[in-house]
Amino acid sequence: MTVLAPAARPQAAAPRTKYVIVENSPVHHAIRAACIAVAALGVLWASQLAPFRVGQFTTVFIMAIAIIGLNLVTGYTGLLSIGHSAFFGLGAYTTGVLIVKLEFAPLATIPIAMALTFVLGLLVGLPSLRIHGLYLALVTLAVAVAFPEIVRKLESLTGGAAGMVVRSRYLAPPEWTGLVRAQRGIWMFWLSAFVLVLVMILSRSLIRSRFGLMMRTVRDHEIAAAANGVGIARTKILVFGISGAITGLAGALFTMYIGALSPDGSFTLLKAIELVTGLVLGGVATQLGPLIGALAVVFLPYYTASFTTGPLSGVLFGAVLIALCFLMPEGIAGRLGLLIRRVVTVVPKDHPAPPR
Amino acid sequence: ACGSNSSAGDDPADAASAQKGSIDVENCADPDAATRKITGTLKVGWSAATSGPLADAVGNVIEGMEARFAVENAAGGVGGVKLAVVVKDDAFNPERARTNVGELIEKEKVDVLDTFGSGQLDAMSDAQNDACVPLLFGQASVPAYRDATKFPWTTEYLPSADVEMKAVVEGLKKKYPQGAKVALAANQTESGQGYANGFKNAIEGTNFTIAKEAPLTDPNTAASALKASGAPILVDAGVTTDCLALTQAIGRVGWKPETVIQPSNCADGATLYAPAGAAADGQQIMRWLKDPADAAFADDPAVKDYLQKVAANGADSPTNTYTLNGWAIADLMIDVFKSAAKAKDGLSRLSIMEAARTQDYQPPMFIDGIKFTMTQEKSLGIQAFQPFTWHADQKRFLASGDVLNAA
Amino acid sequence: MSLLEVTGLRAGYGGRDVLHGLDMQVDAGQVVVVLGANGAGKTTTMRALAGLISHRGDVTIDGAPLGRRPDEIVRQGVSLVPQGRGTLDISVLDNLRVGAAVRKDSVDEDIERWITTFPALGRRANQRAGTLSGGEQQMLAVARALMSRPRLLLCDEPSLGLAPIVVQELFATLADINRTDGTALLIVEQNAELAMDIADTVYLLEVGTIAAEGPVERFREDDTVRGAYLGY
Amino acid sequence: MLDVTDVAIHFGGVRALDGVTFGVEPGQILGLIGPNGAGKTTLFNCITRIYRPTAGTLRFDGEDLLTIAPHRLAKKGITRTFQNLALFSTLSVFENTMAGGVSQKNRGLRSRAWEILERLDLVDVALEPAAGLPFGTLKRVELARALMARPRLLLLDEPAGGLTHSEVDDLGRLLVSLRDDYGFAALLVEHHMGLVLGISDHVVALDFGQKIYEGTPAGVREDDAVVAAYLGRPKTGAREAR
Amino acid sequence: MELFVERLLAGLTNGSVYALLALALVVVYRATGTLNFAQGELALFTTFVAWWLTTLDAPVWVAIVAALIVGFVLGAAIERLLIRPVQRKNDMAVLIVALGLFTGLNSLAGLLWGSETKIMPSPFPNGLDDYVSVFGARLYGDALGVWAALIVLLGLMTLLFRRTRIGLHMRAVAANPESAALAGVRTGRILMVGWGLSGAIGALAGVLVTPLAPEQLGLTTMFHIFIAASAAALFGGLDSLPGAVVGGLTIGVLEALLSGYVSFIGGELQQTSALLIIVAILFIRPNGLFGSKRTVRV
Ligand SMILES: Nc1ncnc2c1ncn2[C@@H]1O[C@H](COP(=O)(O)OP(=O)(O)OP(=O)(O)O)[C@@H](O)[C@H]1O
Ligand SMILES: Nc1ncnc2c1ncn2[C@@H]1O[C@H](COP(=O)(O)OP(=O)(O)OP(=O)(O)O)[C@@H](O)[C@H]1O
Ligand SMILES: [Mg+2]
Ligand SMILES: [Mg+2]
Repeated sequence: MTVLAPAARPQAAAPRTKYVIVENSPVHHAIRAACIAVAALGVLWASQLAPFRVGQFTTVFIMAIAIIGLNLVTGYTGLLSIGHSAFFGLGAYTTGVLIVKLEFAPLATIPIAMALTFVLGLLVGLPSLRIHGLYLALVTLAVAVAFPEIVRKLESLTGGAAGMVVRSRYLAPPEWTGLVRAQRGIWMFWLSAFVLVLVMILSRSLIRSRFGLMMRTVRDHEIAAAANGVGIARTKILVFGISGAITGLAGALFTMYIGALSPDGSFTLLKAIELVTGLVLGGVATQLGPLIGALAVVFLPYYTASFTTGPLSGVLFGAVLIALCFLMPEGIAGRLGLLIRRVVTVVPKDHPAPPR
Repeated sequence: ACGSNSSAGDDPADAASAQKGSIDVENCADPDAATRKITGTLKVGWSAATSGPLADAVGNVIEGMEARFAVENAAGGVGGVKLAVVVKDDAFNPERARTNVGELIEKEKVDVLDTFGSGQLDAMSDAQNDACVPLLFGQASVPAYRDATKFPWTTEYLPSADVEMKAVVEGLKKKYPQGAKVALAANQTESGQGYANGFKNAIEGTNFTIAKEAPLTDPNTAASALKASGAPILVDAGVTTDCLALTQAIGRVGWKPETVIQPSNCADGATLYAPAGAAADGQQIMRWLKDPADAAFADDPAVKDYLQKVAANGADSPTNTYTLNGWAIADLMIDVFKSAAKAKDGLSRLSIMEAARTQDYQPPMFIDGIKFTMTQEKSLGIQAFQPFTWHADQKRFLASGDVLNAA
Repeated sequence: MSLLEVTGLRAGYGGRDVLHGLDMQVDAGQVVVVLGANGAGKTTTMRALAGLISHRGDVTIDGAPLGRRPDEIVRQGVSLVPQGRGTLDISVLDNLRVGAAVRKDSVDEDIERWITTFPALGRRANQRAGTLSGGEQQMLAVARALMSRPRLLLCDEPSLGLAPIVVQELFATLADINRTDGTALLIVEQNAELAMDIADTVYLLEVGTIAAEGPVERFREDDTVRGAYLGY
Repeated sequence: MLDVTDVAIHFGGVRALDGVTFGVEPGQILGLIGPNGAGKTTLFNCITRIYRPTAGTLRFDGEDLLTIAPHRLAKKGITRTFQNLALFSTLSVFENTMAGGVSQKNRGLRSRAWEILERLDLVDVALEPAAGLPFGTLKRVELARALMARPRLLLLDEPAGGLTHSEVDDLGRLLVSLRDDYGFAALLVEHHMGLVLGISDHVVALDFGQKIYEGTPAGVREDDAVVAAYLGRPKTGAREAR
Repeated sequence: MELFVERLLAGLTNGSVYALLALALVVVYRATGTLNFAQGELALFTTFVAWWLTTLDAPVWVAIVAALIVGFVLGAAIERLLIRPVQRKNDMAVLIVALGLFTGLNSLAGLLWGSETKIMPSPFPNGLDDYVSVFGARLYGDALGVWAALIVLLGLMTLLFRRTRIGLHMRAVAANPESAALAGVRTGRILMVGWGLSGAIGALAGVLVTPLAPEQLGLTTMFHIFIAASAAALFGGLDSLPGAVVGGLTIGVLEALLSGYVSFIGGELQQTSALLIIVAILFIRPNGLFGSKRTVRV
């Protein structure tokens, strides 16, 4: 018989992708710069729209920040949370109460709102030491259910069930901006956009840091993560804290934007579900997913409602959600990522032998 | 709605502007627009939940309003200006209401706004006051908006819970001159708490005491607890869905309080009382609207007129309370528009708001002797009620006293 | 006509083919061994034949086209012992009962048979399979596949993780069912020596194609095969 | 370096380990063999604190392992591979390897990861997600990950599973040279006798949770207990290789 | 005493309501390994169907049987058409499909039958006089009926999973659909039957529950019940049938007693406190009271 070819390991199969880009090479930088430019143009364009559209985009940015917070816990660490409405609400109410009761300048409330939501995050993360999976989701659900009830109970502080109105004069742009009170809309737009960019950068560097790697190992395999030196408990608790603080930050901005808080309006379980919906539609564990998801949860119901009236809009909305999951089960950004990765590979600079 | 401690007001600038007695347009985003004469069509923009659990209620209110506007338009409109309604769904979500108010003002260029629910009103009020677009007869009863100095461009339709409860206590005083113990069932939402607090305020200084207060989260538990208090009076500080549930719950624990007071938003006898059978017998309620379904009003000319016209103009449940409310609100609006049209500069947002601030009018569908009253400083709205009692055997309400004025 | 006829089999993952057109045959009662290096596509072949991934090309069982879903294929008499842990996290006995899902007759006798063959399973009869040791799970996977009394048994590295004594036992058992029940075997096995002992034919798979095929004896004599797979 | 003393653990009625005692010297490769279900993996799990033994002590450099939090073991120098793969399936091979180094100082970690990947011939697949790679490759990824923490004691649970004969031989040579270069001790669980007996310095055999043999590799085949419980009697001489 | 018994009975009745729906959740979970977030709205929809039939003068029992059938068919169809194609690709997306169903079914009910509250007649005697006295507290026929239905259902489901072939196959599919298919289990059919069964149980829960529910039959009726039922299912241990029942009853009784006796909690923190107690218990038993521990072996 013929002599067989040496049965060594197969050669690395034909080049997997069409293009290979070396990380931080000029090409890579150029592509990145182009993307940033397009995004910046998009924001500029949005800022020129009618004020209510500007307001809508402000909501999108705020929701995107909230979803980025959720993404850290649910997307990158694999802990399903249906309690992020509570972080959003605590951030919002902290800002509201500080402005109304203690006459804080709105921006000055942000650190306090973040600190409180960070602590709440640590507390919610605590059970994750022992409780896993859907059982942990139940814990977060408890927090979501508890939040409006507690707000109602603390009537003297929060205004109880009647809610709390922060009049617009408290929310005027700070003087240094040179904007006047009537320009509150555009101020909140730029403020939210700015914070969103900051948070996106922050989340990106977090994910790429050693801690981010730990988060992802915890998600993929807890036992193996521990065996490699990842403190599971510490990681989960800290992630919940950071995530809570980011979603709380979104809540603080929300108060500044909307000026009216009510426990049954924006901070119920339904808000938590909205955040999860945004995350999954946008793309779990992706950098752009939260923004895309926020666009979806703000604009989809808006357009389904303007398309038809009454209950039919709800039917339509449900149908669109399902259709999106059919078309893109990985979420929009997830699907985009897959497509891009099929064409392009980004190779780290220190790769000894870059695949062609 | 008491206990709302919104920061509304305490702004010297706002207070000063209202002192002149008329409304100031200098702070408006676009003062010219506020005084520009309205011609052609006057648009009333709604942000309300046309989807979700409240869809039917909201839909009926709007149908009632549209029917009334259609009648007016057929008669030539308000001084030639036709009335139209624009609706945006907010799914009972304040953020959506916030967007809607902007879109209605900027894109739809509405002249007047309206909404359903206090959370949405809260989310809209600042924007709408800044833009100087009147929000008239909002379907809410948040005390903050009663103060014209703080929210000059906002008025509410629903009677304040304080006022209603005052009327309730007036009635109770007649029945129990010595005072009595009261069992209070309170819903945990904004309107439930409003009633509960309103009742507590109203019995201050009287001999009525609250023997037990129980939350309506679970009506059965509430019924057991309240029954144990042994109070002869049960006050339901609830929302529409609580009325029947509480009635059935007390029936099932075998409790028959001497007096049961239901809130005025439980006005629909057929759906909220009749199904409970004997358990609902003798329950009391405060009303301000004539009941088009009831034989007692069969000969009332206003009711006849209403029944004849409302269905003819597209509202498919004429006897529904929400339809009726929508019609009555439209009546009130038309009255406002008519007086505004008589103003020096004619029909404008400003003249509408000024007219609304001095309104004193009884829509035909209000029970005789009950008016909608406004003053420059205070939105009083509905201040009087007539007590009615449910008769289970006849399946209808019968008046059980004269109109009580709580002013 | 062969029991299993494979012509031009292509299959892969996410739009990328791993198998580039395989031709294979297994006759009734025959034992066929597939050899191949790490990553050659052996598991992919088995998964395609068991219906776990979709394939292109013609595959027939007794002349009838191969079913599309795994359970259809089991009904056609083809069972797979998957690579790695293929057990269900229910009790050991329940695993065996589920293995007989396509059968209508009594199964107690078979359960008895495999528990005696693999005493370790008997000792753990009511334990959840998820807590078994790796080797115990592997035995269970083999036993479960046999519970359906297949005409063709596909084994993807059945000896993985088994102690030498059990491996000998296993191959003796496989030879036995082949002999007494006439079950045809298609075995992917790194433990080539033992597998070739009971095999009639060998296929050598390389990067998704058949590099060589022939009777066992020819392969035993090939130096490359000996170096790579037999170790002498 | 590692002292296992009278370690016992049971799950319900199952005595998975029943008073096992032995030690590992620095730089030694100790082969741990035994029939399926003998308790080998369970012993690994006790050492890495996935299970807590019901009795007995485990000491590493004299320090009681049971007082150390499981995730500190990597920093102490104990890492392992898993019998049935416990990789981070959505991460790339490179990231999986990097994850092995989270207990280490950041400096030079990336270049170390590349070095190990080169050494294990994994550079070609470094950017591929772990899910979807062939079984044998993944076994090497586990090894790469375990090496990142500069282990002093490496626990290898059936590293040769799924490899062809020549690949097993390569692996054996690789392990020995890695041990020589990095200077770790290894506890090797493997059913591939050629590998175990070929590279171990010392062998321990377990059966039903008890030690039935401890001694030289050469002695294993002569030991009746081990042969009866584990090796069996090959029918033909040709199978001697296994 | 009377007050205590009244509260206890009220709690038990609410609890059996939660338990019924929790059983439906457990059945889906045991048969398919997923948590059905649309379970509540599915039950709502079928209850609307039953109600609608009663308005067409169908006898209550006929309406209920029809609702069960619709529930089964709907559940099975949803699995086949909406869940399965997505589940194969992404588990997380299933959650969103369920949420889409949640909104869609709710709105569809609103579209077909309006958002006004309906009154669903009870199949059991529930007149004001249809009670027996227990230590002075009244125990009504419809409450007894729900209890009985719960016990019967628990028995039937336990038999199904323990004794029948289809039950065995359901457990196999839930444990690992791929391996089950390799063993020859018709996984597709099992998944459909599992979802269908839970749809039918949900429908039963709906028609029995709504006559007792404070809000009767409205678009929001099932939401709170669903939340409580999922808490109950988890508390009992997601894969345990008796667990779901014990969980449901515990939550019902806790809610009733806490809000009745602990004045600080009052009614305002009723749900919160019940859930917090459950979370505290999960700390001690992280897989629920009766849930089986899933050991991941490495
Ligand atoms: N789920 C998957 N997704 C993507 N690619 C895959 C997947 N499974 C296998 N592959 C690819 O298919 C090729 C063949 O893999 P396969 O598992 O069939 O090899 P094998 O011959 O069984 O190897 P081993 O001896 O390691 O088990 C490999 O290149 C592998 O990367
Ligand atoms: N968590 C557990 N629950 C119940 N039994 C267990 C558990 N872990 C291990 N066992 C039992 O302990 C025994 C030893 O298992 P272990 O995995 O250590 O065996 P092993 O020696 O590694 O075998 P193999 O060579 O097959 O991998 C087995 O019989 C197994 O069933
Ligand atoms: Mg393979
Ligand atoms: Mg093992």
